Formats: sequence, C-alpha cells, structure tokens
Amino acid sequence: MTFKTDLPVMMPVKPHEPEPFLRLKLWHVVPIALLCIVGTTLAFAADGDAKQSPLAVLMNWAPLLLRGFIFNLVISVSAMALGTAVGALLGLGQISPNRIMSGGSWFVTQFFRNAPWLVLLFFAMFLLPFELSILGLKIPFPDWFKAILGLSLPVMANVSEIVRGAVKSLPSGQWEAAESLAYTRRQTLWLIILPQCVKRMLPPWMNLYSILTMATVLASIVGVSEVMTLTGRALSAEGGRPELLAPFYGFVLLLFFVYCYPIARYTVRLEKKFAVIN
Amino acid sequence: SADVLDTIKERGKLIVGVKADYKPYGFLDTSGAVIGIEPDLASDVAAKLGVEVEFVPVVSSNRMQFLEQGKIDLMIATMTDKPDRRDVVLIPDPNYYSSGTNILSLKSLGLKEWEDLRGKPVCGIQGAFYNKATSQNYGAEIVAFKGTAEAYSALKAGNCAAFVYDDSAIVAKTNDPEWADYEMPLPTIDDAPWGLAVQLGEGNFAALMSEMIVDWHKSGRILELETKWGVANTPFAKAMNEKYK
Amino acid sequence: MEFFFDWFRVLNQETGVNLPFLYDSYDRNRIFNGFLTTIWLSLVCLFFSVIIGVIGAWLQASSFKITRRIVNGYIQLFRNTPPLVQLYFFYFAIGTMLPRVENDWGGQSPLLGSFAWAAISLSFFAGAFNVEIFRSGIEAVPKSTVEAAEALGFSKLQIYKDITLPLAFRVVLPALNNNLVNLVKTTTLAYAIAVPELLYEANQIWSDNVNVTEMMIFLLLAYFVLVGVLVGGMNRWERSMKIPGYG
Amino acid sequence: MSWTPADPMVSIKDVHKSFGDLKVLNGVSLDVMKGDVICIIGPSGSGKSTLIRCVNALNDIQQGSILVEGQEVNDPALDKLELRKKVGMVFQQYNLFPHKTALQNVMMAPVRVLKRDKVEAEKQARDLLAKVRLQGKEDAFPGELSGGQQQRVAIARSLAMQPDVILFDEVTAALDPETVGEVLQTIKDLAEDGMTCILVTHEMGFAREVADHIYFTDRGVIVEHGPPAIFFDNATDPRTKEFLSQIL
Amino acid sequence: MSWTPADPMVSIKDVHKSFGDLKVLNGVSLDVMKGDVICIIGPSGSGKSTLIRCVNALNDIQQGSILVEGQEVNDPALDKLELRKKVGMVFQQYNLFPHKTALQNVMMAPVRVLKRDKVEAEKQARDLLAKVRLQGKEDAFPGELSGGQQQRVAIARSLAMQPDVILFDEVTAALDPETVGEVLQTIKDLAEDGMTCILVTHEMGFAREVADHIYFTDRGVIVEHGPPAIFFDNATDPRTKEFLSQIL
Ligand SMILES: Nc1ncnc2c1ncn2[C@@H]1O[C@H](COP(=O)(O)OP(=O)(O)OP(=O)(O)O)[C@@H](O)[C@H]1O
Ligand SMILES: Nc1ncnc2c1ncn2[C@@H]1O[C@H](COP(=O)(O)OP(=O)(O)OP(=O)(O)O)[C@@H](O)[C@H]1O
Ligand SMILES: [Mg+2]
Ligand SMILES: [Mg+2]
Repeated sequence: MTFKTDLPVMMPVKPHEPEPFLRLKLWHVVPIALLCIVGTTLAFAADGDAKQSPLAVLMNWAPLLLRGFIFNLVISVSAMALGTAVGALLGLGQISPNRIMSGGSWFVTQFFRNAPWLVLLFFAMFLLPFELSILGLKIPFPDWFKAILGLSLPVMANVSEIVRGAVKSLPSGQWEAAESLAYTRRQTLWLIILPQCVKRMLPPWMNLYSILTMATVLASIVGVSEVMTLTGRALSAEGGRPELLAPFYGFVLLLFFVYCYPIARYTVRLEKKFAVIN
Repeated sequence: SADVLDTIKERGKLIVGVKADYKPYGFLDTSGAVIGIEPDLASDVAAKLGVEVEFVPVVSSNRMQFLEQGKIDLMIATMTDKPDRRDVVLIPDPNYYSSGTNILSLKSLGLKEWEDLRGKPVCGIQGAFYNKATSQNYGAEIVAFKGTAEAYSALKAGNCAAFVYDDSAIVAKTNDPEWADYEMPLPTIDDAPWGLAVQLGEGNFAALMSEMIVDWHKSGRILELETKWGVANTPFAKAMNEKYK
Repeated sequence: MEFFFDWFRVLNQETGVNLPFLYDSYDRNRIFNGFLTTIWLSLVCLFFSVIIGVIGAWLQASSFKITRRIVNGYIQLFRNTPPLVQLYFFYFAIGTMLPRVENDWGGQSPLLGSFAWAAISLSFFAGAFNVEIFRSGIEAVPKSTVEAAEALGFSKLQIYKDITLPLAFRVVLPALNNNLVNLVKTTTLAYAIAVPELLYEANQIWSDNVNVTEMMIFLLLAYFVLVGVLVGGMNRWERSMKIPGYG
Repeated sequence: MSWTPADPMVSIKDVHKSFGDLKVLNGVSLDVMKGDVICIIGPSGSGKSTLIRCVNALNDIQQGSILVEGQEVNDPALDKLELRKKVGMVFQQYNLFPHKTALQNVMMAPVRVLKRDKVEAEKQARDLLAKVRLQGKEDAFPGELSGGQQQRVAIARSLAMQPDVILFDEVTAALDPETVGEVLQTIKDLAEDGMTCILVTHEMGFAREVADHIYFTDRGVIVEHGPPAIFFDNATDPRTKEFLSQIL
Repeated sequence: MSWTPADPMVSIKDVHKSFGDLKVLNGVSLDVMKGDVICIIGPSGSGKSTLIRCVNALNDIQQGSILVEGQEVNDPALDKLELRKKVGMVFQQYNLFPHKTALQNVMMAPVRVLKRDKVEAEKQARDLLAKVRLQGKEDAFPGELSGGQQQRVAIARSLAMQPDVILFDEVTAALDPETVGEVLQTIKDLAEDGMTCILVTHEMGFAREVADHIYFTDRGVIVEHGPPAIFFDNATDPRTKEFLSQIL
C-alpha cells in the first residue's frame, strides 16, 4: 500500500548559478591569464639565454594559433547545426507511437551516445571516403568536413535524448487535457507539447554546444589543422623546448575558457529563468 | 581509368602529403606554411609538371590511408621503404633519401647496445614501423606519441629512457646546444632508404618520379637542400650523387 | 583455444578480414592489457572524482568566502576548457615542473607517469561536475528534515553523514551516473599521452597491420559493451537505492 | 437501436477495470439523463476519477459497457475524436496550456480541431470568458492567474467545444479556500443552464445544493445512491454513514 | 540557584526575536510546570512556531531568557545536545527520514546520539511503535505510510529520546481529515500519562479537551491566556474574540 504525498520529502533538484568566479568580469580573466603565462615565461627566461623568451615565441605564433581556434569554432557551429537537425528528427522518432520507429531511434541514439567521441571521430576520419561521386559529380570530403561529421554523430544522439527528455518531462496532464479536447496526436505534439519543450531544451542544448566546442580539439588527434594540431607543430618547429609547453598549452586553455565560460554562465541564467516561469 | 597525372594537370595543382612536425624535413613557419627539405622537393615536382603545389600535413599513422584514399597525389613524408608497404602503395625507385633507426638518450645513462633497452620505457611516434620491432626484438616498452614535440618533451622530462627515431633527425638534434647532454649511442639498425610514394597502379606518375629522383641525385639537389636546411650531408646522399654523376 | 584463434588467421588469408588481436599472441596481449588499462583507469577516476565531488560540495557550503571562491574557480576552469588540453597541460607542463625521482634504469624520471597524470587530470575534470551534482543534491534535502535531526540531538557531522549525504546521493544518482558514463568515455583521451589503454593499443595495431576498418568496428563494439555494462549496473543500483514510496 | 434524447445520455453498465493486479472498478452501473447533474463521492482511491476518465476514453475498461449518446465507448473502432467533441472534461490540476493566453487556450481547440472560423471562434471565446466572469483576463497567461481563475478558464475551454456533457474531476481540490467559491458558482450557473454534468467532488454542501442525484463509491462499487435530500439524511449503508460522519 | 522539580520545567521570560527587520516575538513570557499540557493558539504568522522553536534552540533569541529545567537556552556556551535530550519536538510536516524504515527512524537517535545498545534500542522502539498503535508497520518506509501513520512514527521517534517535555507544532495541520483523529488520540494518551506538552494547534475542540492552559498569541505577544473553560467562553480581548469567532 502506498500513499501519494505532496510533502517536500525531497525538494526539486534545481540548477544554481555558481557564485561568480572571484567576482571578476569576464574581461578580467584575460590579463590575469596573460600574467600567468608571462609569469611562467619569466621564470624560465631567468636562465639567461640568448634565445627568444617563451612569451616572445608565443606572440610569434599567436596569430596562427588564433586562426586555428577560429577553425575550431567553425567546426563546432557546423557540427552543432548538423547534429541538431538530425538529432531532433531522431528524438521525435523516439517518442513515436510506432514501436519499430521508436525502438530503432532509441537504439541509434543509445549506440552513438555510448560511444566515446574520440572513437566516433576516428571512425568518421578513416572510414569515410575522401570524396563522394554522385552522378559523376565529385563532392570532396576534406578532413575538416569529416571531423564535422564525426563530431555531429554524438551531438545527434545527445540532441535526440534532450528532445525525448523534454517531452517526457511535461506533466501528463498536458497530454490528457489536449486529448480530451479532441486534438489528434500530431496536433497535440506540435501545438501543445513541443512549443513548451523548446524552453526546456535550450539550456541542455547550449550545454551540449559547450561540450562540443571543447571536443573540437580531438580533431587534432586525427590531424585536422585546428588549434591543438598547430600548437604541436609550432612546438616542434621551435625544436621541442620544454619551457614552451606551459605557455602554449596555457594559451589554448585560455582561448577556450574565454569562449565557453560566458556560454556556461548564460546557460545557467536561462535555466533559472525558465525554472521560475514553469 | 584516368591517369592521376591528367587529373593533376586538369586541376592545375599537385597535392603532396608532407610532414609538418619533422624539422628540418617538413615543419611549419609562424605563418602556418609548411617548409623544409621535403616541401622543397615537392615544389620541384610541381614545377616540372607546370602546376601549383599544395601541401597536406600528414603524420605517420595516416599518411598511407591518405594516399590510398586519393586525398593526396604524392607522399614525401619521411617514410621508410619497406616491402609490406610496397603492397599498399607504389614506391618508385631509386630511393631519394635514407636513414636508419637509432635512439636519442641521455649520455649519463650510458646505453651501449639495443639490448640495454629491455624493460625500459622508450618514447616513439605513433605509426612508426620500428615501434613493434623495438619492443618485440629488444623488449623495450614503447610509449608512442602523436608528434615529435610530445616525444621530445617526454624524453626531456624523463618519462622515457630513450627516444627511438630516424637517425638523420637525431643527428640534427645532437648538434643543438639544448640537447648537449644527449647522444645517439647505438649502432644504427634497419638502415633503410626512404621512399616517396604514389597510389598503386599509377605507373606513369611513378616513372616520372623515378626520373625526377635520379635527377635530384645527379644534380646534387639533395645535398644542396641538406645544406640549405642546416643538416650535415649524409653518406647516402653523397653516395647517390657519386653513383649518378 | 588455439584452433579458435587460428581460424581467424585463416579468415584473414581467405577473406582479408584481419583481426590480428585474435590470432597473434603479441597483439592479443596488447588488446587485453589495453582493456584492463581502460577499466582500471576508469575505476580509479570514478573513485577519485566522487571523492572530489563530495569534498568539494562540502567545501562549497563553507562559511569562508575564500574557500567557496576557490572551489568555484576550480569548477569553472575545469568545466570550460577542453579535457584534452587539460591533460596535456598536466602531463607536459606541470609534470615537468615537479621534482624527479631516481628510477630503476638509472635515470631521473618524473614523480608521476602518464597513467597517474591521466588519472589525476580526468578525476579533476569529472570531479568539477560532481561537485555541482552533489551540491544540488544537498540542496534538495529539505531544511526541515535536517532540523528534525537537529532536534533529535544529532551533531552536524552525524547529520551530514547519516541524513544529508544518503538522501542527496539518492537524488543525484541519475545525474551522477550520467557523468560517470561520460568519464569512462573520456578515458579514451589518455591515448594522447600514451597511456596504453584500449584506443591506444588498437591504434598501434591498425598502424602495424593497416586494418583500420576492422579495428574501428571492434572499438565501437568494445566501448558499447563496456558502457552498456556500466549503465546496466548503475541502473540496477539506482533502483536498489530508491526510497520506497517516493518518485 | 438508435439513440434518442429520451434515452440516457451516458449509460454505464457493469464496468470492470484493473490496473495490473489492482481491481479499481468492480461492476459499476449508472445512467445520466440529459440535463442531469450527478455527483460521485467517496473515499480517496475508491475509483471515482478512474470511472469518469473511462467515460471519455482516457482509460479503457476491461469489461462492461459505456454508452455515450448510444455510442459504445469501449469499442476499439470508436472514433475517439467524435466522442471527445461530445464529452468535455475539467481536471483537478486545470492543465491549461501554459504557453498560451487565456483567450488562446479557449479558442485553440475550436479553431484547430473543429476548424471553425477564427474570428467567430474568438468571439465565442470572449463570450465564454465573460460567462465565467473573466472579462479583462483574456490576454493573461495561466501563470499570471490565480488557481480559481485558471480553473474557470479551463471550464470555458471545455465549454468552447460545445459538449453535450461535462466531466468535473475534483475541480476545486487544488484551490485555495478563497477561490473555491467562485469556481463552484460557475459550475452552478452551468447546471442551471441545463448542462449535463458528472461531478466528482468532496464539497458536500455544494453537492447537496446542485446535484440531482448522488452516488457513493467505495472500493470500486457504488454502495449507495439517491437524491441529495434522501442520501445525506437517510444513508443506510454503514460505509456511507461512516464516510459522511467523518466529512461533515 | 539549582532547579528542582517544583520549579517550572520551561520558563520563558520576556523573549524578543526578529528575523532581520521583522519583529516576530515582542516580549513573550510563560511558564510550564512538570506534567502540564499547554496549548498556544493564534492567527497565522503570529509567532507560535517561532516561539516553540526557540525552546529547543532551533531559533536563537535576541533578548530575554528561556530556562529549560533551570538551564538557560539562550547561552552561547549551552550544550545543545543536553538540551535536546530533554526537549523533544514533533513537526507539522512529520519530517521522517525517508530512507529509513519506521523502526529505524525511531531507534536511530537513541543508538547514534545516546549510544544506546542496539538490541535494547530496538526493543524500546518496537514498544513505542506499539504504543502509538503501529504494530506491524515497523518495516514500512515513510513513503508507504499515510500521513497520520507517519505523524505517529514521528511522535514515537521523539519519545524514544525519553524527553522531559515535547513540543508539538501544528502536528495535524498537514493531515487528511480522516487521520487527524488517530494522531490527536495518541497525544491525548501521552498527556494522560503525565508527559509535559507544549502544543501549537488549530484544533480548538482538542485544545479545550486536553489543555491545562491556553495561550493566545497575536503579532508576537500573548494577548490573553487562561484555563480552557474560562478562555473559550469568557475571552475578553477583542482580538481573541474575533479569532475565536472565525475559527469556531
Ligand atoms: N494509471 C494508473 N496506474 C495504476 N494504478 C492507478 C492508476 N490510476 C489510478 N490508479 C489506482 O487506482 C485506484 C483508484 O484511483 P482513482 O484515482 O480512481 O481514485 P479516486 O477515487 O479518484 O481517489 P482520489 O479521491 O484520491 O482522487 C487507486 O488505488 C490508484 O492508486
Ligand atoms: N527563518 C525565517 N526567516 C525570516 N522570517 C521568518 C522565518 N521564520 C518565520 N519567519 C516569519 O516570522 C513570522 C512568524 O512566523 P511563525 O512561523 O512563527 O508563525 P506561526 O504563528 O507559526 O504561523 P502559522 O500558523 O502559519 O504556522 C512570519 O511572518 C514568518 O514569515
Ligand atoms: Mg481522483
Ligand atoms: Mg507555524
């Protein structure tokens, strides 16, 4: 025998905005991180060498690395767009009343969700042809394009789960109310359920984008000329000086932090805002 | 089927796979362009064909796939010429360069022979053929990295007792004051020539490349490039120059 | 057994489907060790990331502003930068700054090897998420339940240990499981610093044998099974931890 | 055997229903004539909600028959949409669509489901909102309305489909005491207008006042029923008596 | 000045308490003798909960003194543990530990806090559950019990610490009407056994029946008090009268 209860046995688990990091505005981070880089640099420069200081070396390479980073962003935006489009369809497939459709979509989703991103990337990299011939028309598949495909696979699976989760999270009363007003299933889905889900889906979707952006460095392992690859090549061109590692990798960390941190903050703010409305 | 030479001429561009992290054979300048001995050789080929050249950076673990897939027309990427590789790609004769396998390690370790590596961690590059040999024949524990930057760093940090690599690159390294404490202590093994490669079945292109390689040796182009990029002239290059002169 | 393995050698000769890790004992060992390394690395990281989560959540509730800010800084830094770059930074940049120790082959090697750094780096990465997860779980325990324990004379530590944590733990299990599954998938990054885990060994094999397709499919299946077993176990655990009568 | 307005509008016969092993309805029969207002009361878990949810096919039944205007609800070939145009339902939790204004909530189903003209549907919706005394709240979102106001929008939304009978499932149970009255008044107005209503409620005073007939359920059966005057003052069954003594 | 059983068990003197700017208690004084049952009534927000929470130091006070068996509660050096062994508390929302069975809920504090022997604590816990008429429910989790049953487990849990006085904060307010009675009966039994009780309640009939003394609070002060017979029938203060007229 069980009794339903409305008592607050457990409060809802709610997202919370972490206190701002050191009460800094975003732009404060830049000089501070630069300071850190310069700091490590100076420590090494104290060796008193005729060679260029690590900072000067980093400055030489910075424009190239930045270009590489922009390439990362291009990859992330494209993979997100592609993954979202396919993933949304897959998510709708998962909640379809058709058993074959929902089962199939579920399996595809789970398969790509459970595979490591890196393995999927290798998969796309090595097993896709470098170009596709359709009606004599040759569509080239350059590396970066394969990286986009490879990264969009896990994005697709995660978007599919986000869609399913959002639909499932709506109270069943919404379905029932629509049902008893004689809406068809399709009308219920498109007019009642999905419009309410968009808001719920936005925060996890942005979160996913952030994760994807950070995953674009994986493309370095398969040789796409993005920021990590270029960093490795730059270090090699400088002859493998160990004192360059901290500033160079620190610089890459900084680039990503400056891009992803605001997204994360904004995501939490949205989560909070929507939590209040609902 | 269409000859790759036609395709190259048609598109007006030769696409060459070269290393981008292998100083001085192929590496980046700060503008992001690939430079070095092998890119210079590739430019010669393009000039001969009367087309432009485009470099695709490759690493050991993907260079053959790239060629197989037709992503690059030609590969000049420090690849050792091995029989099993000739099953996968077409390597024109003669060889354009040569090096053997050796190690870079601290002088203070006093390594004398390959057997001394048994049970020790040895840095290597992912996809290099001698990884398996070194570990199977001499019992070294190979720790393989993606690129040379990582491997050199790991060696300097002491993560490995040695770095197993091409002797030509190691010789260049031991001349660097930064690496004054390091030496190349072992007898070079597997001294094997490097082969540039084209796709299987591209006989015409291979014939043309054979001609070019002979030309490079005859004219002393290889020796000239070694000097240009700061490497001491290697015995192989000298011998080939003598042979074809 | 040998017969079984040999069959794959024949398979290779007849059809070109090359699975050397089945017929070649050297490759077989590599894959097997890779599998063990992946599992071991996952377990170590799971353990430490949960510990970091619990301690971090506790520190985050500290009354010292400075402690809270340090914890927040840690969370933000690790959540908003790529784990691969973190790994490189730990292994190559920090690893070289630490003191060295005499090793058994007469050289000076760093205090910690690539496995240790992978474990540290990935634990901190997953830990940053776990702190937030535990924190939200602790907040979900109603204040009144804590007060009831207080009124019964429980001490602060007893309340945390007997009431808050067990309850928080149950609420956050789904989120925690999700994060831990992600962690297991993320162990593949250790490949980049030459930790001989499954992906690394598979890569060695496909470099030697030029059999990318076979190895790729094998890898996908291997991780699918690995993660599947973990998810199954976690779900079962989640069910067994469910408080009767709620949810 | 075609249905005429003289036949029961809703006719429930020997209905059985289980959820898995749990028997919830154990042979329930009742008839509702056009214009009737009937109230179903009974302890929690006795199957009241389940019963009325079966009437508009939100739950299926395992045995027995439910006829709505002569049409069998428990028929797999039933056109559920047709049924639901005839039977309106109002829920305890209002279940308004939170992303639509009050007006949109009311006019959406007529426009989308009945394909009515938009202008006309809007006019009707405004009239209905006025009828439930919500003039001026047309453009408010559900989140901006009190519980009682939301429930009245839900009633208007149901009326907009011009159903022949409306089911009310404890529609005041989730409301603050202050807003219960306004919702009950709205239902009373409806009943006086001649709408056929089936109500599940715990508001005994209200039931006594508006109902034509009271049914008391316990453990899936109807224990006792009758007109309010007789039911409340001369209950004979001990279970009914106990329940009434607790609640009054 | 040591305390003897003839002195008040709980002695509240001129207590002031604010939350930020909000003054909640404005000089409240009252004494409770051993074996007394006192009821505190008053409108919502008048500070009743705050007052009794101050007695077992769940809230601190800004001014005044609260003595429990002669010991000052408002003393920073106070051993809270000692205080809470003497003062039990039962909450409106029961606040059982949802991950422990009824039995574990009751025996946990004696074992963990008082370091009692486990076997003995279990025996006592079973006896207490029997006393609140919950034999057979020992292994049920709170989520599997009705509100009234949960509240009785909460009372048993409080009794397990063998307190000298128990505070009850509107313990029936969250219950279904059907289960209020069983909880009130349990408290009545306790009072008859001679337990000292401080009750905040809205159940006037119950207060009249069991209380030795009634206190009426409004806006942080005690407006009026007296034995139930006098208090309910001869209230003099207009605020009390108004409150009683609303609630009776
Ligand atoms: N979807 C369902 N699945 C399983 N059991 C259900 C379901 N819906 C209701 N029940 C069970 O059926 C029984 C009757 O439920 P119902 O909601 O009809 O009771 P009720 O009389 O409306 O009670 P209340 O007054 O609490 O609303 C209850 O024991 C309930 O737990
Ligand atoms: N922790 C707190 N922080 C701020 N204000 C509080 C806090 N606890 C109570 N209050 C305020 O103190 C006032 C008195 O609250 P209290 O709970 O003592 O009233 P009450 O008489 O018990 O009312 P009720 O009958 O509703 O339980 C209220 O205005 C309440 O909002
Ligand atoms: Mg119901
Ligand atoms: Mg209160």
